[in-house]
Amino acid sequence: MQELVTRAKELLKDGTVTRVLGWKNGDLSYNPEPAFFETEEALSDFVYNGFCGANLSKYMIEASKKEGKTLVFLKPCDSYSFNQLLKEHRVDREKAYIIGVGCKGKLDIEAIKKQGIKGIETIKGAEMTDACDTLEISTIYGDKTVSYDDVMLSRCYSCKGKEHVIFDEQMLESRDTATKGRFDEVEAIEKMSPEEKFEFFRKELSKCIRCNACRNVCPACSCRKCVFDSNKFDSAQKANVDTFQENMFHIIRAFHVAGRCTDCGECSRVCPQGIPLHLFNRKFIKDINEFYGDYVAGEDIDAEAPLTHFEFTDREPNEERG
Amino acid sequence: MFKIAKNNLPALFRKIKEQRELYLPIRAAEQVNYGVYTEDADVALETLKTVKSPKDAFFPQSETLYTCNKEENKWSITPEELQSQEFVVFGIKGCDVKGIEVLDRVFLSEPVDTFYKARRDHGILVALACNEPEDSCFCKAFGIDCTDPKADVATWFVEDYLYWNPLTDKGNALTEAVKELLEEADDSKVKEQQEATKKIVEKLPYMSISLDGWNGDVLTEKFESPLWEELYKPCLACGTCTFVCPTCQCYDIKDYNTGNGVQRYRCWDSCMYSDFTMMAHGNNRNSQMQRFRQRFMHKLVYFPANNDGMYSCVGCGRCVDKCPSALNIVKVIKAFSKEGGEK
Amino acid sequence: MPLNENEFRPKIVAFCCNWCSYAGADLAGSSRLSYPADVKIIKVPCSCRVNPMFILRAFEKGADGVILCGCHPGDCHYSTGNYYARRRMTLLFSMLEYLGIEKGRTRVEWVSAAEGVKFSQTMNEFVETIRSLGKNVRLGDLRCKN
Amino acid sequence: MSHRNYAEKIKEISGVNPYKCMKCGKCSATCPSYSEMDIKPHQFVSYVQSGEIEALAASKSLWKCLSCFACVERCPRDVKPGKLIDAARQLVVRERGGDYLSADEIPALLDEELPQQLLVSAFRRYKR
Amino acid sequence: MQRIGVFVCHCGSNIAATVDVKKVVEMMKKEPGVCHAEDYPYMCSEAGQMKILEAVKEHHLTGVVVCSCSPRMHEATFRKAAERAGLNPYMVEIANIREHCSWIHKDMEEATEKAVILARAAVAKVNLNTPLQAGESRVTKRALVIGGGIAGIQTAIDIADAGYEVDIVEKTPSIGGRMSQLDKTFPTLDCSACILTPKMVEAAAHEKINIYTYSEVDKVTGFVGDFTVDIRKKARSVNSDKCTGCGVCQEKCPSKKSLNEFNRGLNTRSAIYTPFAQAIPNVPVIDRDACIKFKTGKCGVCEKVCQAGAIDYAQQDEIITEKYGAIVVATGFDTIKLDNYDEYAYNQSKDVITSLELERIMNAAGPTKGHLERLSDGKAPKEMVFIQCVGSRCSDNRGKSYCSKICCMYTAKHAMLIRDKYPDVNVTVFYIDVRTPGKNFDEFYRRAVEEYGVNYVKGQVGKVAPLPNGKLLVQGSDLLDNKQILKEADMVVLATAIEPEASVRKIATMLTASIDTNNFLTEAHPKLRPVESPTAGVFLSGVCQGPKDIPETVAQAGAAAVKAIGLLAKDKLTTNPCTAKPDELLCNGCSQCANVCPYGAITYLDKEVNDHGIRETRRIAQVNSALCQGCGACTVTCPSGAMDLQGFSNRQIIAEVDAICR
Repeated sequence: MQELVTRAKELLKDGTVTRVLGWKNGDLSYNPEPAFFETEEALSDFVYNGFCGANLSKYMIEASKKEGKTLVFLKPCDSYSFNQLLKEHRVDREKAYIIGVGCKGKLDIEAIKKQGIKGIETIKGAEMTDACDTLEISTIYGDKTVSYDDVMLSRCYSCKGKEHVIFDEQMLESRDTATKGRFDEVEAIEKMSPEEKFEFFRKELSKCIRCNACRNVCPACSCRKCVFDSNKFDSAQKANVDTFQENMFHIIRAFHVAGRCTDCGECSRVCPQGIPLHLFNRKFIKDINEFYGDYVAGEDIDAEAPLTHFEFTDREPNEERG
Repeated sequence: MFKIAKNNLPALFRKIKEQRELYLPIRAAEQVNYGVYTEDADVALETLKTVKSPKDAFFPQSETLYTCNKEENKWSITPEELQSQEFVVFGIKGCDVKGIEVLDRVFLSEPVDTFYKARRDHGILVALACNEPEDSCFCKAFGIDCTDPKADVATWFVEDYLYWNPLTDKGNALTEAVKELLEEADDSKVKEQQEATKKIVEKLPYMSISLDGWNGDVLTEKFESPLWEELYKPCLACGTCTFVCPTCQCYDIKDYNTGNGVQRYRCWDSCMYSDFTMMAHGNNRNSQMQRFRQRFMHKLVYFPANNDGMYSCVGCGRCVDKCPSALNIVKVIKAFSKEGGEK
Repeated sequence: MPLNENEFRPKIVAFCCNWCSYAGADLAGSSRLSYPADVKIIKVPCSCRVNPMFILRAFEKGADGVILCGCHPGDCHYSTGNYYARRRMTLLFSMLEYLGIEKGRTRVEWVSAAEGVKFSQTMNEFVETIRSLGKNVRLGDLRCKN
Repeated sequence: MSHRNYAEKIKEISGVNPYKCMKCGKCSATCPSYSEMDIKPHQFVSYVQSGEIEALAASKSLWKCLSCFACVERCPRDVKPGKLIDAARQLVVRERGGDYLSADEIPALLDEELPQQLLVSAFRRYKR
Repeated sequence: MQRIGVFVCHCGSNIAATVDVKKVVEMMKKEPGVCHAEDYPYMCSEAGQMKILEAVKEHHLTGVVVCSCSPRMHEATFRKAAERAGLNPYMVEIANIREHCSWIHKDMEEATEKAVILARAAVAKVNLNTPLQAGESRVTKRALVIGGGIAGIQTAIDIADAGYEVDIVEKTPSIGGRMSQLDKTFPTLDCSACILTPKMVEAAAHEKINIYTYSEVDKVTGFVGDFTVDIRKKARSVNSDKCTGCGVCQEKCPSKKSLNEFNRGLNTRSAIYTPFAQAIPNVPVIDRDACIKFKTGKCGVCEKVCQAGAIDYAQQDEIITEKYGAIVVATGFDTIKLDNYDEYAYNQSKDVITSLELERIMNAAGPTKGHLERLSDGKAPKEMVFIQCVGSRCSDNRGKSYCSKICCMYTAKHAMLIRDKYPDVNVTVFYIDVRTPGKNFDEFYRRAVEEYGVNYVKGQVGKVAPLPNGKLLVQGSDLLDNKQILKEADMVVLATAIEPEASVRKIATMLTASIDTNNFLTEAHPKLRPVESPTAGVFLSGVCQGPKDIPETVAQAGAAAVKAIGLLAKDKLTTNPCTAKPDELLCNGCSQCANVCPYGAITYLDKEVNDHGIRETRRIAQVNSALCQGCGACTVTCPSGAMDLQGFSNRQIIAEVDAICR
């Protein structure tokens, strides 16, 4: 991690960048927050470890409006989001200096707590320099250990890969973390009967409190004003007063990001109710791949996006899958 | 004081349910929230923090106020009925009990919110003391003793028993109704447990949090602090903190077109939202910094100023756990005390 | 045919593009090719004008089935509109199916201005499907049901 | 059953809409049993149209049709008189009750010289 | 809030017989925004329109809903009426309670209920209507005619005579089309070439007409008044400017085995060829698939014998881009393939021919020099059978469901000509019906029977079987005598169904003109606008719209020309005001809308905005309303709802949905 700080300081010093966008130490051992650093001194708070799951690319929309370049640290999956934003003219490439940082899989504190671990004081083993096999956790209820691979964010188990699709330079090594097929969960649902599917999503979505965390964290949901906040469309919705609105919000949100969602998994990470929101986006990704050929949003800035493109021979909407 | 064996709790729940609707922590799709007790519900009383606070029971996320219907050219208005049946909220923690006190300040002071009042009048709070507080807890900073919650009934889990102590008339009435399942007990075991828990509380990472510097005439000083400009930056402007908070009480009133009429309802709103208190001329606060500042100024300065020094934060730590950007009120408090210390 | 009171009378919204399907519906009318009155047509300039939000909106407000009719692929008045509509609806319908919403409640059919017969047949079939599926309970707002 | 109902029944069994007929006569043109028939294939259609089923049922044609289906193949209007004849035949057979031929009887009837087609045709005609 | 007037039309009894119009009026009075409702027997009549005018004045209406026939019928009428009353024409909406309601429902209660709902939806929409202003666009004063048959030639001459430039694009090497293949024409029996050739010459010589033969339309963009068309001039391999049309190259060409398309493949032609003697232009083309020079690189005979030095093997396809205000489609027809009709033995016997083949055989320039003879053995036939309705009027997927319209007459013509020239030949015509609606048509057919002794048999032929003796066994039925007919014939002529030229599909797609299931181009209205395509600026001439004989084709060609002239005569067109419009404060500048716009109407601009006090420069979508055709593809692509469509706004459509689902 220190090399990141050193490099950031160099770039600040030589005037390449005016500010640094990274992560800052939290007040607990597991809650670093996204932060802008404008001075070399401020960088003493800089951190990059297993808990730095937040995707910083969306912050680059605001950073692009500022004077001077911003040094941004992007993990491999974050770089897709940045590229997609670039494709949609939401970020300015000229205003960004991108260091593609390696990633060894990001940790999910909820998953750690689910293991019955509480009263956490310190966590060792989450640093990028560590082997990333075991986390040693000391708590007020005694010391615990947990395997790194058991407590990652669910997205890391179906990681898209270690490559950065856009960067100015790369630092730190990445690690393979994928153990599951990306569409395993989607396929499992597809196999259910309509009743089971309905039941499954009803159960998950009835937890939704419409806090909008999924939307606001999503790099694809970068509208200046969301249709669900806008009275212009007659579609404003502030709460899930009815089960319909729970469905509506998530269907339309997924539809609006279909073909643009890079599957960064932030929606599922931030949901306070643990709703596997990525299941919506992945369903669309899977359908798009199946129906219109493989497409990875954010991979190629010049590729034709599936929903703003077509083929004469596309399948019919009523057609049976097969 | 009474007690009941843990394994007999289902009988207790069933007994309560005979006469009163029962709300308690229920696990559904891997998350624990307050919900209505049914025979097949997965009760999770041992959960320290439900995702949402129990404020829903008195101040639901959305509720209909009245319905207008159009028949021919005539409109009819049907007000929503007020709560008229007693109900029990079981397992509520000390911090959340305090949270309801905060809501009382808002909704029971003039003009009284009749919907809220009806629910408060008919709701019986059965509190449950904490045994194993967690790293994000900081209720002590607000003078809350999580081992001794004050509600209609206070309860404790000690070994294989739930200890039961009615504290109010409503609590006594509920105790009467379930008396056949309870047995008399002394409070020695409870006292032991309380002492043990208090020791744990002392070890929690947020124990040192102090609200010094927030009381008194600090409004202008805090409001104008340059710290806000830094603190708000990672904020995504979502409503997670507000919606999991046991004391956030802002709501919006909206109309829903049902086709043949209009249903007027209110729903939680969040001061973090860009359209919060949007008016014809625009917004009061049009930057996220202002909105961010508003939330914490309200909790720590404005509310106490109007409510005899009572903060509208109870240290439950839900925002600490749930903020997508790892922001929270503790970080705010700490940032200011650091600044104060450096002065 | 007058239906008796207890019979389920579905609410069906048909979005028809102005150039082909709306004209096809007109032709069905002028050819006196009947289909159930449950179908109500909304004219849109092109099938690509139909936002998934409109379809969900219809269900929200109590529709039991929604059908989108446009020009045949290749015949779009705007050259390409129905191709976009086809992709959008393919994905939307797939998502609704994924959520456990009955498959027959949504449909896309290409009906040309000359296909009055097809229009009427399609509507008859669609109404039949919706009748057999019964009331839409999975995707509606309860507040609109009374 | 009234005449109307018989006609409906025939339409149901055959799945044919006789009103599609444009009276071109192509069915009769190549019918191999034409000369044997009292009611010609194209007339069959109008009999069904007008509901004169009794006359049909009593006709020789019913039993002269070879079920070669040339008319079914060639009918330009999808009216397929052969299917109508077949349906009428079924109706009559059903009225009589009982089958003339059951599958088990066939092996005994088999004759080396017998064309397979005849057997199939007979079976199609008598076993319903 | 709008002040809406609702006008319910009885349409005589068309609506009123099934819809309780009084009830609709009463129900509409209760709708929000409605302050006046009335019914009237014929809203479209002058008196009906006056009702609107009066009500607008009396009730100070701001919006109008007319419950009547389809908006495709009278929307324009009522918009004009509203305009006369001082309203913006776009404040009018039509509830289609005739085609979509009264005409398809029988039960009065049900139909009335539906009419109320449709009216309600229209009221809900008008409540959100805003006045719209039509813009203007330029008209390019030049027409394109696709197809150089008699239809295309006539249209081109008529347009050119009115003083406008016309280009004809013909895919074969010469103009002339099907008519040039015919021998004689009914009902006057005059020689086809004699009446067509002067027309061809006239077109070629006309100073306003420019002919592109051996050329195809490659690409069409733009819209009414302003089409841009790419024309591919296929490489002819002969320089048209140098060629004198002497014909020596064709004589000397050693490759003579290509099927002669002009003679329907009944004989062969050279690799370098003009399709027929009167071809215009009289410039040959080299069929590169057959030419030895192109296949092997050796030969070059034509180049050597051409004294004008016109042969140019290196010639390439050339793309010519031209702008047009109007486009006329005159792509014509072909006969259907008979592969599905084994029973007529067309593929088995050379002596079973189509009528169009008979035309070539009868023609002096044809494969038999005009002698009637069997193609199998060259013998003169004694017994001839004509079969009508081959592939026409078939609903069994093998043929066409429609009547090809021309066959009855040309069959009578053929029968008559044969009996006239070869009195010893017996002619039998099998028919289902003889259809002769036309001036002097039935008389013509009767003459064939009465004066020329043609044997007409009512009944279809079921099978034609080649016999070992070289004859053809025709099995038919005689429905009138109720007997089967077995006839040994020497030749059988099939009146084969016609279908639109195969290339029309591609052309229709390029023009975005709609096409029916049989590939005939759809007219804007079957009765009132028969020569216009629903696509503005595209007109239909000849058989591409439906089966026609020559006089009808010529008449339609003239009508199409008049429509095109009417368009070209205008200096400016008013454009559809229902165009897309972005809300600048909601626009993300993401470019998705521009990606789906088929007209390139969306561009982006860096623009300073004031978003509730926040001033910043943003990338914002701009719509060129002259280019936007109002399809709405952009509106759905836009996630924030910034892009909306005027006249079909999100809120308007949602209001209609709500009103219907209520």
